[in-house]
Amino acid sequence: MSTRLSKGGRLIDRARAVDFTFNGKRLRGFAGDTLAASLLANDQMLMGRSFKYHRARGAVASGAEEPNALVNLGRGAFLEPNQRATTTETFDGLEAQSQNHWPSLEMDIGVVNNALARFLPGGFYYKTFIHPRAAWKHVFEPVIRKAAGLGPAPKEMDGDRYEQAYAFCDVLIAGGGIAGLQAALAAASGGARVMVLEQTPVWGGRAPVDGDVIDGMAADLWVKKTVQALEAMPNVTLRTRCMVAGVYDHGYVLAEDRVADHTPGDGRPKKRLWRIRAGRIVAATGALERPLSFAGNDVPGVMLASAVRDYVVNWAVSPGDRTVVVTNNDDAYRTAIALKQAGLAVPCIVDARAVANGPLPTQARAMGIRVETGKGIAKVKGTKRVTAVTLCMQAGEGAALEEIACDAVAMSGGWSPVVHLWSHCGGKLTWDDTHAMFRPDATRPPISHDGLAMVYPAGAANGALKAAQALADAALAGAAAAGAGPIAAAQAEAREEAALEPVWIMPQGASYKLRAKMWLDYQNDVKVSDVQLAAREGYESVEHTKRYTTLGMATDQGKLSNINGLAVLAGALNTDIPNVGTTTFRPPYTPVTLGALAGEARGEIFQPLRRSPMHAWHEQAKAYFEPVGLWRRPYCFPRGGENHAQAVEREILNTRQGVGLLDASTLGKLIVKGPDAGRFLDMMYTNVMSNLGIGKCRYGLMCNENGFLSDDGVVVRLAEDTWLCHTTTGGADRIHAHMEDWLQCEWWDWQVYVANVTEEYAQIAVAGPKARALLEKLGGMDVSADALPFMTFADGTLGGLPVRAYRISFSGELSYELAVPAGYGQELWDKLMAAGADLGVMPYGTEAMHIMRAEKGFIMIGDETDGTVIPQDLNLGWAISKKKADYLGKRGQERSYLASPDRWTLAGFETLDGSVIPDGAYIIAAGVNANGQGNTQGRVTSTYYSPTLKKGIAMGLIKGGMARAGEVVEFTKLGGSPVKARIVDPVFYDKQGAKQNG
Amino acid sequence: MADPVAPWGNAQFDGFAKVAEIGPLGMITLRAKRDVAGLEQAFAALGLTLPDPRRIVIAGDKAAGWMSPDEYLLVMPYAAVNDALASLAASLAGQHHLAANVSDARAVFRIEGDKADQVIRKIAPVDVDTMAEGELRRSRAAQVAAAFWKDGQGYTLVCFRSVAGYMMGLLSHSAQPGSELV
Amino acid sequence: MLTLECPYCAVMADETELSPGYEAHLKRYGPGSSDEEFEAYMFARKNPKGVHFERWRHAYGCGKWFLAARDTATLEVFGTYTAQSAAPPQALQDKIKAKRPDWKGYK
Amino acid sequence: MKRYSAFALAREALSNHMGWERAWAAPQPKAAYDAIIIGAGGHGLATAYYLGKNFGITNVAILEKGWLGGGNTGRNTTIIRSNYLQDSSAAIYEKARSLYETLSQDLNYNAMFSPRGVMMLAQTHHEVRGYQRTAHANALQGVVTEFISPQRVKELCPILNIDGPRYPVLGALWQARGGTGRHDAVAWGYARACSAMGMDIIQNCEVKGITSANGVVTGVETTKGYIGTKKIGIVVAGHSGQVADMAGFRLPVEAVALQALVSEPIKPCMDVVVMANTVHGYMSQSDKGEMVIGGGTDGFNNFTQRGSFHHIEETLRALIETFPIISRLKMLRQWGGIVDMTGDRSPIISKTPVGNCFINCGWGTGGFKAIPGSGWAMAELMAKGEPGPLAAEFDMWRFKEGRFIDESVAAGVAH
Repeated sequence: MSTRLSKGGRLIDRARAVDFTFNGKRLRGFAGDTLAASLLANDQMLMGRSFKYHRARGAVASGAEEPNALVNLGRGAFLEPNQRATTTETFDGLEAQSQNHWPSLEMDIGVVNNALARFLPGGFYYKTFIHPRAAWKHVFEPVIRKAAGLGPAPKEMDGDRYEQAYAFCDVLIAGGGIAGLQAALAAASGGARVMVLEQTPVWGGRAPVDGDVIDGMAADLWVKKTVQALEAMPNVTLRTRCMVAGVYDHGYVLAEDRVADHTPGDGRPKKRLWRIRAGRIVAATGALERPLSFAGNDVPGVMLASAVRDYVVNWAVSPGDRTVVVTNNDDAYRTAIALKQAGLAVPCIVDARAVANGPLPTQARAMGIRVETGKGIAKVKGTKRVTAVTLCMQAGEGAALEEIACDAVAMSGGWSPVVHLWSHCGGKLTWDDTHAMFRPDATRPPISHDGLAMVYPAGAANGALKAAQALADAALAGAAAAGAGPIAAAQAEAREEAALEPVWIMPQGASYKLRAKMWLDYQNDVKVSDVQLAAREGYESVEHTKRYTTLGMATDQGKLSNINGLAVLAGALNTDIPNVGTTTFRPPYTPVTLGALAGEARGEIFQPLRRSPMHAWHEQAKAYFEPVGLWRRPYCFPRGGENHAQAVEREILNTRQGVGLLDASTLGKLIVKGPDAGRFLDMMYTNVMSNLGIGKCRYGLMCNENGFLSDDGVVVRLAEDTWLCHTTTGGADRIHAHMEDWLQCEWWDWQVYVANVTEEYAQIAVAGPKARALLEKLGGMDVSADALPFMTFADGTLGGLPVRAYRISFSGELSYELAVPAGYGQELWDKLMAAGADLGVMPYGTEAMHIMRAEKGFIMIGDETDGTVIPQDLNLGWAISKKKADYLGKRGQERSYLASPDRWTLAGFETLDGSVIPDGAYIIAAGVNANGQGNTQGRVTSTYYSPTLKKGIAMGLIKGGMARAGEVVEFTKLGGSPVKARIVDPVFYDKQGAKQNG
Repeated sequence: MADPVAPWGNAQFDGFAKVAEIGPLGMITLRAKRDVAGLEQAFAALGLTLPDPRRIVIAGDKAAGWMSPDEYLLVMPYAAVNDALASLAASLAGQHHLAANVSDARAVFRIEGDKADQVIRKIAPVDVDTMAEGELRRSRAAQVAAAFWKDGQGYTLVCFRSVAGYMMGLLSHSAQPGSELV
Repeated sequence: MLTLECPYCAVMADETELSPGYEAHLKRYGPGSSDEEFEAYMFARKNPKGVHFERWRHAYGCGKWFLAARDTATLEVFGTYTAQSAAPPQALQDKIKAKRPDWKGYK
Repeated sequence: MKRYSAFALAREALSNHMGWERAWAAPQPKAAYDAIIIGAGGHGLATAYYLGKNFGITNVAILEKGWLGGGNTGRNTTIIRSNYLQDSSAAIYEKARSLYETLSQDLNYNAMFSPRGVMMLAQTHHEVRGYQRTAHANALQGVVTEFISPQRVKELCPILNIDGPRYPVLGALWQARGGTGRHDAVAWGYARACSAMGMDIIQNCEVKGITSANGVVTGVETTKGYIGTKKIGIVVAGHSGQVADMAGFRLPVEAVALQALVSEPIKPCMDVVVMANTVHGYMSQSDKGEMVIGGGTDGFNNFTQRGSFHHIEETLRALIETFPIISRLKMLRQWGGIVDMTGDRSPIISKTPVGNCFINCGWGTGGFKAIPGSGWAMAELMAKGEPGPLAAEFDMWRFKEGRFIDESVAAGVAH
């Protein structure tokens, strides 16, 4: 059984017990535990089920590389699936549930897949479920989906909050082991700004567990002193629980800070995403131990040798009473020695190498541990827990020599540097034959914006696996990254270790039956036999093998399986490992919470909500809003029990018969000034603006260089050298940028300045036959037809407020648009509402505005235009200067397709029965095209029920346009027969313009 | 005529830093090239000094900030703007320039306290540690444009009026007690 | 996540403070040009896998457009200069030529 | 070619799966072919397949710089739909979608086409009108779509937050027979079928030059030597400009990075594909249980297959707002692909200024869903030397004429 030892545990505080539950069972651990340590201390070896075969699984590792021990944490708004028990800190009240099983962890029906495993080799689903056709979607896929998927989906909105922060440094050091700390000392010595991030809660990495001695002291002590020294340096920042997730171009580093992951409910953000711009990055990310591939290497109780050592030394947890160690290197002997020193039984060390007589094996033998060389494990016995192993000759085919009873197996296949951060931006790797590992190729680093190396690997991450070399390597890397002079590295006592011997399959000549039980990717259930099958079938590229078998695609992203899988593939292809290459390392290093990536942007601050100066009033008036870009504009102001359509109808009738107010503040307002401003505007607009009289207004059209209509609005001449250009709501920033683009990049010798004053003014349209009466009630300036005729403006005061009044109309009514400094917008609105009470003034929204302009035949950017329409299509030729040699879009409009007489052009439409043409309807033409699609000859662009005219009205584009006036055409109707409509003049209301001009 | 309304009602939030909407302040955007004749005198006439690139020069209740090679931000009491515009027009008469009142187009916030910098660090991709004395930085505050500078025990931040509510929410979230950057 | 130095305000600007503008040094063809010239101006792009001259705007900063020489395969930035430049500065061209001997020039 | 089936699987299981053949051969190039396809991605392989199947042209080599299916075919979000607005787009995407319906049977390889339904959310009134327009167009085009209510949206996708508050769902364009497929399997299935027809798929063979005589192609220089050919099809998304340059012409194309990510797998919670264009994000759940999430494109030329991270953040903000339950899931992996963007964001399937040299490129962010239709149309173009109706509008000269195929159709926001 696994249990808590009575002594030891460098990371736990035995004085602080923590209570938690696992599958509802109340258990107790200690502060400093990981959840995996706590579970093992409670003899809970079984922690989960595998993805495909639902095999029983326990923790195989002790850190971020863990593929098996995934649990659901918390519940409700705090449920978090797929949490690694090996990196979850145990806290009081923690609730964990195992996952991917039904009905229970101990008794999982899904395990039937395991019995059928021989029928379900890698990629089996590509070869079957092909017939009958409908069965994939309706039968097979649902079954597969249900069986897959690990943890359950949360059902509630996240109860935690997140945030992000930026940081800058000269050198970012990823990893707080001895290499990272040494590199930090070196980098910081010259004054560089250094940031050191460690993913676990503790500094020091593996060295303290391995019993290294540095500068004459125990590694623990050296780490403590070094951290203190770094903390004392003002140019160094240290963070634990902060995982460097990814390295991006130009030194951008993403790190996930688990601020309150282990202290839920304390009011702090659960996580903080650091967005760091680092000059250089030191990847001191250590190395990961590789499993060995022997039959049954996934049975709960089989663990990495280093993990066994961690559990014993760090948390005083014994994974088993009797642990067999199996290895191809000397390092694993440390585990045997640690177990023995903890008073536990090690029946045998099984060493695949022919000879093992370095200092560590010698020490192990001296402690009385039996060492079997040249041997391997043929098979692990047990299903939910190891019960025994059978030994065999490593060079043989797996014939059992002996069975050894045990309840744990500690395995070591050697170590692989963690090269992820080196590789994220394209750093290349080289194969190190001596240690059988890929390590960074210093000659081909990822580069930064300046073309120089961006990442410096250090220590074990650079292949310097032993403490002495790691420290020396890290001191160099840290100094180089900072561009600082060298410092003396700390000295670690070197202990000789013999070379490892690569062992990719145990035993070497294992039968198919054994190979089909050797797990490479634990979570995804990929076995040696699957990779070999892929190779036989021609999936020879490592990417093909990965994708075909799903090797390395689980939540650990192949941290344990990559190299072993590559080696098996190389073997199957009869080539060398470096020829096979590796798959691409992609961020993040370990999975990052999506909420942290979204940061603070939730709820109210999900996106900036742009508010007009009268927004609060609209809210109080219970306006129904519609999003327009980042603004929200009142669509209508329902009263009493009105629905939206009724409110819109009332607003229109009231405006047409009395007076209405529209908040038009969102319209863009750009001041264009300078000696060349007129010339510039003549290029920007299709019509001439340079000859506009001071005090006058003119409607203008803007096209992009392709010739398509992109914006429109009223242009006002304020002074000899100054114009004010109104744009659409969406156009304000876009057109401002467009103007700056041309002024800065093409006509930079023209003397023109543009200022965007959109938000300086609140703008209120006062429209309707009683509009003038309303303004006159406010008093101040002369707003009579003579003083302020249509398409002019004047500055003055109204109700004591400074206003600029424009006589322009988008409704077809007598209309004034009043601009007032935004800080007085609400006051003006209030005064208009109060003064207009007896005139029946009402606010109207965007939908009423849309319908009124459609009644009047005014086009709307975004309705009549869609990015493919030119002004000529909209019968706006009158607004296109024929005199001008050039304007933006002129050349584009001369191209054959845009100049074609066959283009669809604007017309009005009225249904024969008065109904409303459906939104989006097309005008049907006879026959079908070469692809069998029904032919069309036009489409509707605006279609409404007109409350003014009491019938459906529409505008649209049709081939032939107004030349076909009077003709009846058919519009599509979804789920119904076509709608017949007559082509008519698009100006449905006040054709002579008597009202707006009055 | 009542006083103008501040975009977000002079809201305040007390977190690990104190956040407050101030103003309205008078603000003028001035577009002019640095070599325009009379520019220094135009500033002087307003009691201001022409700022160096990326700097803001504060003089009592007025300030002048460099916004781009041909743009300055002049800050002053709200009521002083019209006179200042007239003064600029006189000083720069005949010179190519553009001066516009943008007092109502902006929202202004103060972030105060010894941890005020942490609020900035959460929202702007700016290396606060290397900001020079008197530096005005135009950048991004989460999803919107902003300009800010250090002034006494805190920062002054300017953004567009329409996003004042967003900015208040963002600053408050960033200054939440318990979310100090440690 | 690029960083580019704005030549106007000398800020090492984060990519999120910038807006991109694609190929630089295009010659505008207006009325009077041939269809081929206009097409080339609007659409034909060098799109090199290597040294690329491109436009950027310091949109969240000073608002100015500037030009950059950048390697599209390595993302190395050789330099930035103002948009009011008919050609890349000679010093920049020399620097690129030194780093990329096979480079055929900006035209 | 041994056929795949459940029976074959059972039979092979009894012999420890030792009897399976190679899915495709690994030949050395011959001296010459009737046609060479450059690029063994989905589009290139599909072109070769339909050259053989529809036109009996099987003396074909498909040359691949890296590993087959290793470009955008193997790194997209696998969405299949045809609810396009413009006729020519709808025609080719619907052709593709209908071929996907039977692709597994056609290729005898399970490409896992899952017609689970695709919905495009309308979250503004402007979008409502836009999608209604598409629904009308689709009705005439023979593409089965409908505009559905918010209530129906919620029924089809219960984890969707339809109530906003920021962008309440006002409806959706729903294509019930849209869905997803298994991207790798599409490439592998075509490759296996091409190989079975005797075509040579030559991996790790980079084209270094294109030779021609009298303005007509004669062959290609490759890292495996010179190979003669009568016709060339260039189908190399992301590197189209580079290969076109070898042939001596320039394309209206820019290469940018498009990003995607997946979450850790969770139990099934989403049975449809949802695209939310107002907030810019789309998501589906893979058969493995991962939430598959599409991000945006960068705005700068890039050949690194890495995008800029802020796009991922923008996408996730949008999707957490749309699907609040995903906030506590974790991003497992993110990546980028290099896509060709044309001047109108629509593809090019075209003759070129060089004789018997044909190009298929510019699929931008929408290539996977088009693979069978694109291959079908390209094969017709290569076999006949002239485009058929599917490819007719996608010629590379349309930009000169201003004859755009523009699917974005949203110039600006309303007043």
